[in-house]
Amino acid sequence: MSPDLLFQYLVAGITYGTIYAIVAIGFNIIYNTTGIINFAQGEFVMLGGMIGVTLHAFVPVPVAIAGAVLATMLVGALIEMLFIRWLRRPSVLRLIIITIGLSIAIRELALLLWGEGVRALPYFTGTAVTSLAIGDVHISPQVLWVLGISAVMVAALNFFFARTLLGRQMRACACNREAAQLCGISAKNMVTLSFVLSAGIGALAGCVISPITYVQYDSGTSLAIKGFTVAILGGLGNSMAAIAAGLLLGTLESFSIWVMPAAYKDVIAISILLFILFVRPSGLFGNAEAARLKDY
Amino acid sequence: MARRRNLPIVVLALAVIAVHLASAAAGKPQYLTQLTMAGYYSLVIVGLTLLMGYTGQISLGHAGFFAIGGYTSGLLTTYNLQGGGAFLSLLRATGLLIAGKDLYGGDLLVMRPWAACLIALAVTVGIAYLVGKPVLKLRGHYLAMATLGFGTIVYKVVLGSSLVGAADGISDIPAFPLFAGLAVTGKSALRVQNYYLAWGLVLGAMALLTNLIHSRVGRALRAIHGAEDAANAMGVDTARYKLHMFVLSAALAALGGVFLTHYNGGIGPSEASIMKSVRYVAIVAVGGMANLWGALIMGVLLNFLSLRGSFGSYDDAVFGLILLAIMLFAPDGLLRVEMVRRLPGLGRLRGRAP
Amino acid sequence: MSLLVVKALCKRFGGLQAVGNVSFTVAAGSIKALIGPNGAGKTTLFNLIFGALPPDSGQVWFDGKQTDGWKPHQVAAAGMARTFQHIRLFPKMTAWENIAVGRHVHSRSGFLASMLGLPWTRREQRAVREKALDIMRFLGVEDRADVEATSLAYGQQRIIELGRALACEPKLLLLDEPAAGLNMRETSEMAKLIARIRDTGVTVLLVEHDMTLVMNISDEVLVLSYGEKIADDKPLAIQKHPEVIKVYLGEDDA
Amino acid sequence: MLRIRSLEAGYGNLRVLRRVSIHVSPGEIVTIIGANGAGKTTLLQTIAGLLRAQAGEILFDKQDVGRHAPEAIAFLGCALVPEGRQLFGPMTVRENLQLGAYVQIRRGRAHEVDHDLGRVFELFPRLKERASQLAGTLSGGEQQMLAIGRALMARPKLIMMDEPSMGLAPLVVKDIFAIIRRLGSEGHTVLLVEQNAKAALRIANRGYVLENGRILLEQTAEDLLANRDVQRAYLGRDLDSETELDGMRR
Repeated sequence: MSPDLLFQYLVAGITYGTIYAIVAIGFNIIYNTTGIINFAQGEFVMLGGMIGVTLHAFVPVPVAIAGAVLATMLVGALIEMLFIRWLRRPSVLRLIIITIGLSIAIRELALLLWGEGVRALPYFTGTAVTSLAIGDVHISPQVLWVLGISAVMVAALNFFFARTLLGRQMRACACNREAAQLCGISAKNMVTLSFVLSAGIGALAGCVISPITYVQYDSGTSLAIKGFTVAILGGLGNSMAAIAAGLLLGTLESFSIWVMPAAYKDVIAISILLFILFVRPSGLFGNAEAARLKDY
Repeated sequence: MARRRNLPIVVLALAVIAVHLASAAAGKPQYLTQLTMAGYYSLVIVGLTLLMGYTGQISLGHAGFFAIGGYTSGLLTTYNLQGGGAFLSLLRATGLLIAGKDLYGGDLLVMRPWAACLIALAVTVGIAYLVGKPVLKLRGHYLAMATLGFGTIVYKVVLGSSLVGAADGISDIPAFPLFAGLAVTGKSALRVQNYYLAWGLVLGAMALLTNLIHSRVGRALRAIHGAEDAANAMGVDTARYKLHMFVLSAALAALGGVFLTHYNGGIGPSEASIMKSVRYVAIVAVGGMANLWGALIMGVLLNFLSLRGSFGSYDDAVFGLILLAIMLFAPDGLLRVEMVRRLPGLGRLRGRAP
Repeated sequence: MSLLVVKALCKRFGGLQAVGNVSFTVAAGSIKALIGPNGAGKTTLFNLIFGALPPDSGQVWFDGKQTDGWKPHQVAAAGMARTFQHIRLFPKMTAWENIAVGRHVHSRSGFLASMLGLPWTRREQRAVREKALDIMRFLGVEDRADVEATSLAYGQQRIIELGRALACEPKLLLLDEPAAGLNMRETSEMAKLIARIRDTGVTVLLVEHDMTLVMNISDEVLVLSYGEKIADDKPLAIQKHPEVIKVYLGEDDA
Repeated sequence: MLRIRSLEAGYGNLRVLRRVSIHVSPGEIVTIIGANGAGKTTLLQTIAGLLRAQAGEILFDKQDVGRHAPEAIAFLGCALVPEGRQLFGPMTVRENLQLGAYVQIRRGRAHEVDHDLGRVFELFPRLKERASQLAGTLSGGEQQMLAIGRALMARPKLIMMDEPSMGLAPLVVKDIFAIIRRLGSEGHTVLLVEQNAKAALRIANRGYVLENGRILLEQTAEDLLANRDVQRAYLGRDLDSETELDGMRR
């Protein structure tokens, strides 16, 4: 394989990996504040893409994206308020099944609304054939959009959690829910906020990636599994490690085409997930000592 | 006491006969076909009920085991071994193979269904053992995701492998002759026999599983569900019991898969899909989790309706919504244990005295 | 003769020394109490002895066998049983069924035999139930046999949990705060019960905060503080031990 | 300030507290002593709203708070320093204190936060030295100080402390009690739950004895210290004179 092709694969891997990382961060935000793995996380990405495409029929791309993100955030809030908030001490099993049920419901609703068609937003700049040449290598400008927007999103999240009062409240809830309540912080509102936030970043990811990967009513599921794999790989709850893990998985997948038929691409990710769960459930970057005290 | 426990089995047997007579009287024998299929799905469901409801271990990958059973048996009874080497002649000498003609008159050498069935069960048990051993160390979300991952791998593999027909699946799977002219097949001439065969299997499974629930092993399993550390401290090898239960439920799923595949004469990747696994979980939940009879009743009802096409194109949506509604409003299931207990004859189902 | 020998047991959690270099023995047929302020490492020590946690270093010898590193079910099979600080009964199971689980190591029906309901497993089943009811009679709670265990009054739940441990017919019984949450009358009954159990030949190691109970029924008392042994002696001597008084019973230093 | 009547509370079908009635007046240090498992922590958690009262009433500042959420109770000015500190471990000391001031910010008094921060740092100079250190890396004593400081940042009318001496070395325990005494002398109202009965009674005005979920005794701290039954049961005196099992407590 030529170095150029190698680079091409690498870029593709990084692009997908970035998206996986964003989905993983969505998982982490909800997991940190609630201890719930939201099995409907992938559906937020799908909804973002779908709503974005639909709105784009009427308004320019940036407005469509903003609308899609806001609408998906609203869905996130509704989901939390209608299905999670009022449950009293639900068991883990119950929460798992509820979020699975939600993901099916959203998917089927999307099928009803948009049909089985494959959609995409237009390329943010240029077209499908436009490319930037770096030496002999050609990259779609959309790749840069994906990387750029993701970087901005991660920076914004960091700022939010580290510097703002609301972000600190969420972190406080994540470290110790009861203590946060004793400080007067409404844990329930923080949970809603975590759903809103992770719906929002999921939707944004869904919009920026749609020109490359397209979006369909059932494209959330596979993204959710990849995102979860990345979240586990980085250590559940650890968003910075999720980025590294995302890039790792994306690149691995991209190069897996060498050794396996493309149909088995998803199998790679899931095998990694299972392997990590078996040998090191605290994740590649997690602290095994601290993890031993946790309940897997 | 033992007689009391056998009463529901007798009631079920009578119900099976009554349904046959009723369908014959109503002139709707096709109902029996769907009921036969629902019976095979019920094998998956009762096994999963024991794993989830009694032992407390979630599995989102049981459609995978069903498919492994069905696909293995289907593949072995259709894959043409003609022209193989020394090993093959050896195999041939054991009588495991059967020669025939394909559609175009070519020579066909395939495995005998009963051998294929046994191999399918063995393969499933082996895989369940290998997967279960590490997976069952996990709990909660981790266990759910790991089993979901396993199910997805099976689905992607059967979907992506041309050996098993990729998206089309395997078709033209031969009948599975058992004894005295009885064969597992969808031919309408054997419809009634197959109906009784399927439900005979379900009855047998129910008899074995109700015995299990009320035994030392059943108590240990329920103890694991309630307080795993305490069960371990009482001398229960929790890892081993969970694994055995996992393997047992996988074997039941595979059994259902093998028989249904031969009954239908084919199998497709949708049998391995995650939605199928979720559907099984939904039915167990509706039945009341730790309620074998509730799961059986709901399993037959919902699968029957689904197979009759009552849910139209909303099939998946129906099961998703059922799951959601049950977990939100009635996490103990629709058929509550208390309700079942109050029914005459079904009382004391949940393990009072042996 | 010592039934249990603990040699230089150590366990750290992160940077925290939970149990540091603790050694002691429990003589067969005796009652030994383990006391110490909150967070002294008593429950951790229990978990190390029972195999619920692996020790970082040190040895546990039980009944002549080295049992450190064993899993709890192996330790249980060797003849040790325990109760828990926070009651760990099996929910959705009746009182007698809870106790019947304690018979696990003394019965042998496996998956296959149980499913087939073979005659010998049915006989074994009946024997298990009889034994469970015997134990309930011994504890004076036989009228509770068919009640769901977790719906019983707190004091009775403690008794059922004790019965479950007794059903193992242990050589050594580990009791983690058996009187926690019991009122005065129940506590004194629990004390008498523990003494009665010892009189049947069972060796007892217990963690307890109730000094009256500890001082009255124990043959020996082991005192832990910050995970380390500071005293191991007869009750009367413990009460006069200066360091014990300082760290545990409260000295004039506040 | 706080008045509780016939309170019953517990977990699930386990009733820990039975008909508990206590009151705390402004400016008092009141202590509740009792053996492990007597229900002391349950009582404080119920007052703070972390546990739902099963019966009875909890009047805080003449408002019935029995059905309030914990955050609403915190907002009214009732702070709990929980057992085991419960700090925000991965956050800095300063961030922990700022979160303690959250109700102040909500009350529209954000401008006072910096002043309060200065006061806490003056009370606990050690915390000032470690302001940008992560709370989880502090020593046990420092963590307890931070937990108290975090509660003070809310400017509570009543500050409840659950076992502040737990797991601390004797010397550090001394410091903590000195600080509680100082808080009392500065006019704070304190409800203190302690296993270390003697130390608690030394700094308190009044005390209750809680046993098996019931209030057995209410006296001034001096009387309780002098009470022979209490001495025997909780202060570690006269233990060697006891031989009879049932003879001890009454």
